[in-house]
Amino acid sequence: MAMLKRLQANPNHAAKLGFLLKTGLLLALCLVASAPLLAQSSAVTPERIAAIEKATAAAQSNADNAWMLTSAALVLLMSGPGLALFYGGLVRKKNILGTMMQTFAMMAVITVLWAIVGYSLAFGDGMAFIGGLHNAFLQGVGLAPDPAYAATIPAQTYMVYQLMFAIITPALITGAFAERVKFSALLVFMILWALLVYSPMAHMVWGKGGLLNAALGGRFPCLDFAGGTVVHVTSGVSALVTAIYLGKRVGYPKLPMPPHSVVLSFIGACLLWFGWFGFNAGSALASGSLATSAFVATHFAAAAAAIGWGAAEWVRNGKPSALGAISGAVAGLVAITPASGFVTPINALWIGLIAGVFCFFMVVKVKAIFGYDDSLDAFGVHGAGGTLGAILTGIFANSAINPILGAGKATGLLEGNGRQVLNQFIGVGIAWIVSIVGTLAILFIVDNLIGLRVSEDDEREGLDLTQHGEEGYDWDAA
Amino acid sequence: MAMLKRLQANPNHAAKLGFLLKTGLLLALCLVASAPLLAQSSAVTPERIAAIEKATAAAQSNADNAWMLTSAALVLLMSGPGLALFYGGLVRKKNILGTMMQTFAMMAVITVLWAIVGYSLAFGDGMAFIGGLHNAFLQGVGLAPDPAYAATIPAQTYMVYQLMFAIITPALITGAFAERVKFSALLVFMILWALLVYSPMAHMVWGKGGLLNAALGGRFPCLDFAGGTVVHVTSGVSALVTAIYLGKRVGYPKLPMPPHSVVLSFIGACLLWFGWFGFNAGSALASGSLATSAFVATHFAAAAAAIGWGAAEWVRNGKPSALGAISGAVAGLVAITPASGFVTPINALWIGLIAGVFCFFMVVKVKAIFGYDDSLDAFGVHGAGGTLGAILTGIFANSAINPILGAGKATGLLEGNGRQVLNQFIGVGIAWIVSIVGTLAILFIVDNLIGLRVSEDDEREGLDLTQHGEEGYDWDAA
Amino acid sequence: MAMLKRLQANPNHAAKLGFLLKTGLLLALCLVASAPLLAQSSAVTPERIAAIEKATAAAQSNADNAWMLTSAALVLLMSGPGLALFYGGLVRKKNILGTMMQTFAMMAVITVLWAIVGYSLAFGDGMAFIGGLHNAFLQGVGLAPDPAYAATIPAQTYMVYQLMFAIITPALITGAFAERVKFSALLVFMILWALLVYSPMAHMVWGKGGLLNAALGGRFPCLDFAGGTVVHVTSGVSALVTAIYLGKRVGYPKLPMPPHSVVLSFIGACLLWFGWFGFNAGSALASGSLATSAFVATHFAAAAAAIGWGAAEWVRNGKPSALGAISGAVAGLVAITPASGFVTPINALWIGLIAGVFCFFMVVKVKAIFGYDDSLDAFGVHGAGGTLGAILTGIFANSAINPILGAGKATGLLEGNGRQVLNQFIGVGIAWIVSIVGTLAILFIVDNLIGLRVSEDDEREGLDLTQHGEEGYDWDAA
Amino acid sequence: MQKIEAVIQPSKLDAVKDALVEAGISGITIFEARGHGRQKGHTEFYRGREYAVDLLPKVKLELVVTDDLAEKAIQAIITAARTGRIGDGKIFVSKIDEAIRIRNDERGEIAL
Amino acid sequence: MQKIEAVIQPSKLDAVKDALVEAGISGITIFEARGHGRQKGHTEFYRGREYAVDLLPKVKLELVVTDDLAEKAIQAIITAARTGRIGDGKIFVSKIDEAIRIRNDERGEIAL
Amino acid sequence: MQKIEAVIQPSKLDAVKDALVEAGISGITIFEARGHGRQKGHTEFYRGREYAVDLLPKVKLELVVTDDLAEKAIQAIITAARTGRIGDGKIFVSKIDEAIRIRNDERGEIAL
Ligand SMILES: Nc1ncnc2c1ncn2[C@@H]1O[C@H](COP(=O)(O)OP(=O)(O)O)[C@@H](O)[C@H]1O
Ligand SMILES: Nc1ncnc2c1ncn2[C@@H]1O[C@H](COP(=O)(O)OP(=O)(O)O)[C@@H](O)[C@H]1O
Ligand SMILES: Nc1ncnc2c1ncn2[C@@H]1O[C@H](COP(=O)(O)OP(=O)(O)O)[C@@H](O)[C@H]1O
Repeated sequence: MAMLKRLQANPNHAAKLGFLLKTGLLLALCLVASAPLLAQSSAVTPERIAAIEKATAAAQSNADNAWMLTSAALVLLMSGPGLALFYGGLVRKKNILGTMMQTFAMMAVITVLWAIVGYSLAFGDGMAFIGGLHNAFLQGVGLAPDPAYAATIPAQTYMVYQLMFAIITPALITGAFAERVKFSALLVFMILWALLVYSPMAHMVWGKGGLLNAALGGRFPCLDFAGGTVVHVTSGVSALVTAIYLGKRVGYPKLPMPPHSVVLSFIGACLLWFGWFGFNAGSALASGSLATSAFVATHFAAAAAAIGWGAAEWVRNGKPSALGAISGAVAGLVAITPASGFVTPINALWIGLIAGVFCFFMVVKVKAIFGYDDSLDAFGVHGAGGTLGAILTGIFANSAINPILGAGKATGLLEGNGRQVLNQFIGVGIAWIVSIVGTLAILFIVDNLIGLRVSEDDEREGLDLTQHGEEGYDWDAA
Repeated sequence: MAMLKRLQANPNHAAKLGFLLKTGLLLALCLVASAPLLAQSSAVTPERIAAIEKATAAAQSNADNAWMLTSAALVLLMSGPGLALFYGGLVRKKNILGTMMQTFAMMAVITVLWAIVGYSLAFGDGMAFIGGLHNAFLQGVGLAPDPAYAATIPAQTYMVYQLMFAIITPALITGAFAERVKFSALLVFMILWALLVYSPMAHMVWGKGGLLNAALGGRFPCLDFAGGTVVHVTSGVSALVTAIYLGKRVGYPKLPMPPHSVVLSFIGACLLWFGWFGFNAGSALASGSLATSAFVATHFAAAAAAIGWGAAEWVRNGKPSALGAISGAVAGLVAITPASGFVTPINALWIGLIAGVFCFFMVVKVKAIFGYDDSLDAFGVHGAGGTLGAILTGIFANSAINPILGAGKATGLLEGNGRQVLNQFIGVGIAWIVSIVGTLAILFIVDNLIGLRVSEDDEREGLDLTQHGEEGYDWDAA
Repeated sequence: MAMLKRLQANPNHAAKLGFLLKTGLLLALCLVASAPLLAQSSAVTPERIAAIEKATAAAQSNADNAWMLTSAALVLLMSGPGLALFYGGLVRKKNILGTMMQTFAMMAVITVLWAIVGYSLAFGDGMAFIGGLHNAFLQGVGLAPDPAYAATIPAQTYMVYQLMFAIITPALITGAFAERVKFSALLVFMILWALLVYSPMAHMVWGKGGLLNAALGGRFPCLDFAGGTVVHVTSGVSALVTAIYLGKRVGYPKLPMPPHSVVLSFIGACLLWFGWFGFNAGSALASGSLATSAFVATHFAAAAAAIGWGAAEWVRNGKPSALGAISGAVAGLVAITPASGFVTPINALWIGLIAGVFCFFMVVKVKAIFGYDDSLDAFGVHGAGGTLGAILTGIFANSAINPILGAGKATGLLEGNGRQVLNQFIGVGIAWIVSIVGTLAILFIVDNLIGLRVSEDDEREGLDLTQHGEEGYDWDAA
Repeated sequence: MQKIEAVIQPSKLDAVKDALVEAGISGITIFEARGHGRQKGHTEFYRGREYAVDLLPKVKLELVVTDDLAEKAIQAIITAARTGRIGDGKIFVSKIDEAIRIRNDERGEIAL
Repeated sequence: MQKIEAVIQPSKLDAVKDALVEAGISGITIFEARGHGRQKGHTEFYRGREYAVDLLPKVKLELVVTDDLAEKAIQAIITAARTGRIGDGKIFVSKIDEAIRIRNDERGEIAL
Repeated sequence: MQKIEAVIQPSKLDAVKDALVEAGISGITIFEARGHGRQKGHTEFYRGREYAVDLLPKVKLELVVTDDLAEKAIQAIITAARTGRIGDGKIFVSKIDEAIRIRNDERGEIAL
């Protein structure tokens, strides 16, 4: 740590020096003549200007990279400990470690998978539906920017930032697996899911030539700023399919299964909110004003949604709960995800408010009606909230915030572009279909290969002991 | 996420391209003549220079914005989960969620209020005492910088950063409400307080034309870098008034009411320390050397104050406690808040040390003497520490760190500017008066409108069950 | 907070304005003549170019500083609450606060020590083995950069960033002290250790003229990007010495001493992972592509090591544990610390995988064989992992990532530079020797001066009550 | 009056409670407990250290009933708590000499 | 020797303990418990799921006293624990045959 | 059948359990408890407020044994739990009228 790094970090400095030295004499001769008033050391030469341009580009790059590295770290924080705690608090004490491990395993396993083939399938050149294998083992993913994705930051920054999304998405599904799945089966399921559902969806929406890519010439340009369809619809819908396929937990719904620690969930939710700034504002891929816009929208939607859910509870139960408020905030964050970077602050408030009430309704009413055991409401919050958010994006998207379809061109329905809502429906529809089909196939395979559920005895004893041989808490040791 | 955003984020790139294209031919003709040695593509033209200047400004802006978005997120983290945990750990188990909800509600409610009218009242054009309504619903608060406040970052970054301060300030007061206030009453109280106490104080100290604004020509220039008076004095003094008005908790002080989890408080305190870097160093509104100076002062004061409080305990009780050490650190962070950005690292150590011992004395001795039940010591730490810090700022402020009163002009008492101490007293005095009068009035209104305290039975049962219908922990579910 | 800060933060703006004003007329005259096509306001003058160069440097500095302040905060977060929770969860309930206090005390005490003399001894001018006293009380450590260390950020940023390393290093040792050391003895031990072991090692590896400094002309250039030897080998080896010197905890190993909360350890480990991005990527001292490279390597190694440890457990115990997975991740983070910034992403995976399996083996097998009570495995993870990582750095270091030994020159063994492995052994060997000798001497002194261990009765009652007069949890208060 | 102490599996608590209420017995006090018996425990691993855990989570119910209700209570518990596997638990019966309702100082069977 | 078991409201623990100490009884063992009885519980909501909680937090005291101190102890408990509302709790009295002090093997009343 | 209730120091639980198992007694139920007695407590400080804690952590064992095993059990407990210091705890013995194994309705000594 020291000068060595400095030199590496700023090759431009060296370059600048080089230019100046190499051309010093020449410049002296050439410029003194044309500008006799200027001292030699401050002569204006094309080389000097080129050096400045390089330095400016370096400064811009470092500025954006500072934010993107921070954002990547924040998105990882959303998984662990954020989501792990949010989910972990909601299960019974005997499953706390098993639940947190399901998320933590994604941090480990998806990372390696991403390096081997995941990134390449999602973001490598390929077809409209999926990328290719050119970037397998991260070949060709270096430190120079990939201008197709982000012109001012190293390609590896983009790669690792996207990796954090690929981690949290399957982790979200575990909410439906909770308290009853074999750890080994979960790992196999998730690896297949990452390859068969996530990578294709990510490619379609964000990859070069992707079917739904609004920026890189997709056939059905679908607006998804930070992953409404790619992250939340896919994970939420897959969670629903999984919950139905797996069946209910032993004893559900007769046996009371209250959260063992709303306190942990509270911490988790706050960390999710905090990390979501990296998720959404980081999706600007630079630290300019678009990042600010997404940041503000994110925060506003979370706040309004917490109020929406809380108010709905207040009306229905006579009191608002802490769990309700944090669930609402998460629902708002989900719904604003595709819209952040496209909407005004005030419209972000509306999106949040609607999402808070809507997800409350989905979790409290709809789940009860259909009776599936989506244990931690991965579908009710992420599937429902993500779908709603994607549609609302088509309504509220505003060209003044982001002229994505061309400067001055109407973007969302409120601006008069009704077609966009249709495109949003197409995007969401494809996400639903890919998720349902892919998840069903994978569940079927894994169930027949390994078996998805633990035995009833093991379920009663808890995942911590049976899957991991440990317990979350020991209050009694002397 | 992709090229679309890149283009939006860097309109300058597009602009630069535009310039070069439009003027390409002209330049070729004009410059080839005057600089035959240079290749056409590297000609030095005013347009090229202007483009560079724009690019440089963009880089500067993105650099500062990267830090300010990070800082805004950090300040939110201070509220939730930071403060929520710090306070939540200190109450009895039955009130943990109620306590955390009091902070979380601020994250939601104050945000919406800020969008509607709060920001406008605090930072909009207005009088010496309060802003106006021109920026209601954030009209006119766009993505271009507002040079009066921060020339290099989008106005919305400034707005959302300030919002995080507006959230944590009322949340701090809840320490005095703890374990006995109705949730509905709290909400109404806080909304009124934000409008009648916070917005005016923020305007006076930081707003354009504010009475105490040292940078924008206030009548009594009062130094408050990051909110010693605006945040800590107002919240702390209001907490004192509230604690006295509400009266003691049932059983206090006979009934033992030890913290139910110093562990949670410890986590909270560490997150406060961490987030405070955004609070203080972020108050430089840029990531330059002033931010560094504030960062260092912040860290040093926290460390010294932890030692101060811990040593005081060691002398008095025979042992230093973890709760004491973290309380001390928070006291130091409070006291350095107005001073960070004005003082040297070594003087920051002194400020911290003094604050640690002083707040220990306030919390342990003074509270016992007067007998009010400031449950979580919001006054003893924030009120007392904030007042102390504001005065010490007047003593230690150094023009070498920040020539706020003009380059080379003496700033603090130690430099010979005794007047500044007087100004600090004026600032603090006004904050005390506004807080006392405003809080009393609001308490009176809300108490008569809704009633502030829960029933004695509800207080015994705890806020979690009675106000929110849930419990913080369930260790027993099968 | 407002214009005042803006002006301070960007003196360059003012300067730029100044230049333009002062030279306005002159330029008008001079340039209009030579470029009649250009408007006066956009004339290209050397002054304007110089102003741009200044502005560009300022932007670069603010960009890097944004990242470095973020990184410094992240490294502090690693200590508190990160490490405090990681360790705190592993001890029995009765020692939770005592354990967390041991880390928190470092945050306070080492900070003050650093300001007084620590920084100067580590990074001040001096000999090959230790710095001098020129920078005592931070004299001469201002806001201008110190180009020897980091040319684009304020020297105080570098100072405070390094401080965070000086805090966590002794805190790591406390893992071997756990559950049995007097708090007063710990403080004295750590102060001496910081002076006699940490500062010399930091100076040798990173200080100007340090014996092992690869960037600033050390005699045995040893590669240590972010502190493999300086942080992990010293703390880990000192922990081993301490554990052996102190002897076993009462009842060890017969009495079961399971972690009282793997949940807390899980949170801690995730925060360590998160903060480690600041630790390693921050060690680039700028936010350029080297930071990205270190960031990616860090993340990849953590993931692979979690898999390595987990797989080893799966094979040996029949199931992977959450504690194993997080321990593995930490082991990977330790091992990649010296190597990050030198290796490719794929090689980072290998380093992580090897480290995960190796540290598992050290903690599970080797500790059992030798029978010392390294309570929280500070040696098994940090000592062993750090040593391994330092050697692997010599093997995998790649000049394409970081031409530290000169552009195009082979760096690691795989590139053909076998000598580097030797140098790594020398570096590690010196770290072992300094740690063993220094720690033994200090233990001896403190033991005779104050006594290191608490009484057997106190050990049974727990550190929380006996050392700090408080308890971590109170579930029973009415 | 008889005191019935039943050590049962935690997962059966709700069923047992409901069965007792159905049997007309509503006064119950419940304790978390750990039990050692024939049921074998499990092994936990923490960084390679192996812990044989032979104390298993149990719940104990205490109910004081009039003599005539005792057998009914016992039957209710047995039926609801039985899974047929080792570890289902035990019921112990003993005599209680006096019962007092704190609220109003009622004594004897009326206080139950 | 008599064994007095008192189930009381958690908030009354301190008062009861003090009253007993004042009555000359210092040997007490205390347990956290949950109680079911006439006192009605409350409802909790978690994401719309409604939980009727009919097990309420209670504290149980156990004290073994000499026969002559029994009534005094009972009175102390009743007085200190009573709020007059449903849920105040119960006291049960039974016989103890032997008491032993582990420290020195003292047996009988002297061991209390 | 006898019911043996032993209040001991938490740190002695493992030793006592092992001693009982060695003595041939494997059915034990264990409770976390807090105890008040001669052993003096300690003082805790929270932000200057002083709390005199006079309820100390204890563990209570309950075991029902046949009459002939009772003394053996008592001896095992005493030996394993004794440190010789105040606070070692107490053993109380009382009669149990019936024991039932929930699993198979076995009653009496065979159910232990
Ligand atoms: N003699 C006893 N005294 C007290 N508690 C007992 C006794 N025997 C068993 N128990 C309790 O009953 C539980 C179940 O006993 P166990 O022998 O495991 O199975 P089962 O009841 O099916 O024979 C034990 O865990 C313990 O808590
Ligand atoms: N028959 C009983 N056996 C054991 N515990 C009882 C019995 N009746 C009541 N309790 C305990 O006493 C508590 C208070 O009883 P409850 O009927 O609610 O009010 P009250 O004592 O005022 O009549 C219950 O929660 C329960 O713990
Ligand atoms: N009379 C009693 N009834 C119930 N529990 C008792 C009685 N006396 C003591 N205990 C329990 O035994 C524990 C130890 O008693 P104590 O008087 O402190 O020491 P010792 O047993 O050495 O005399 C107490 O903390 C309490 O839990």
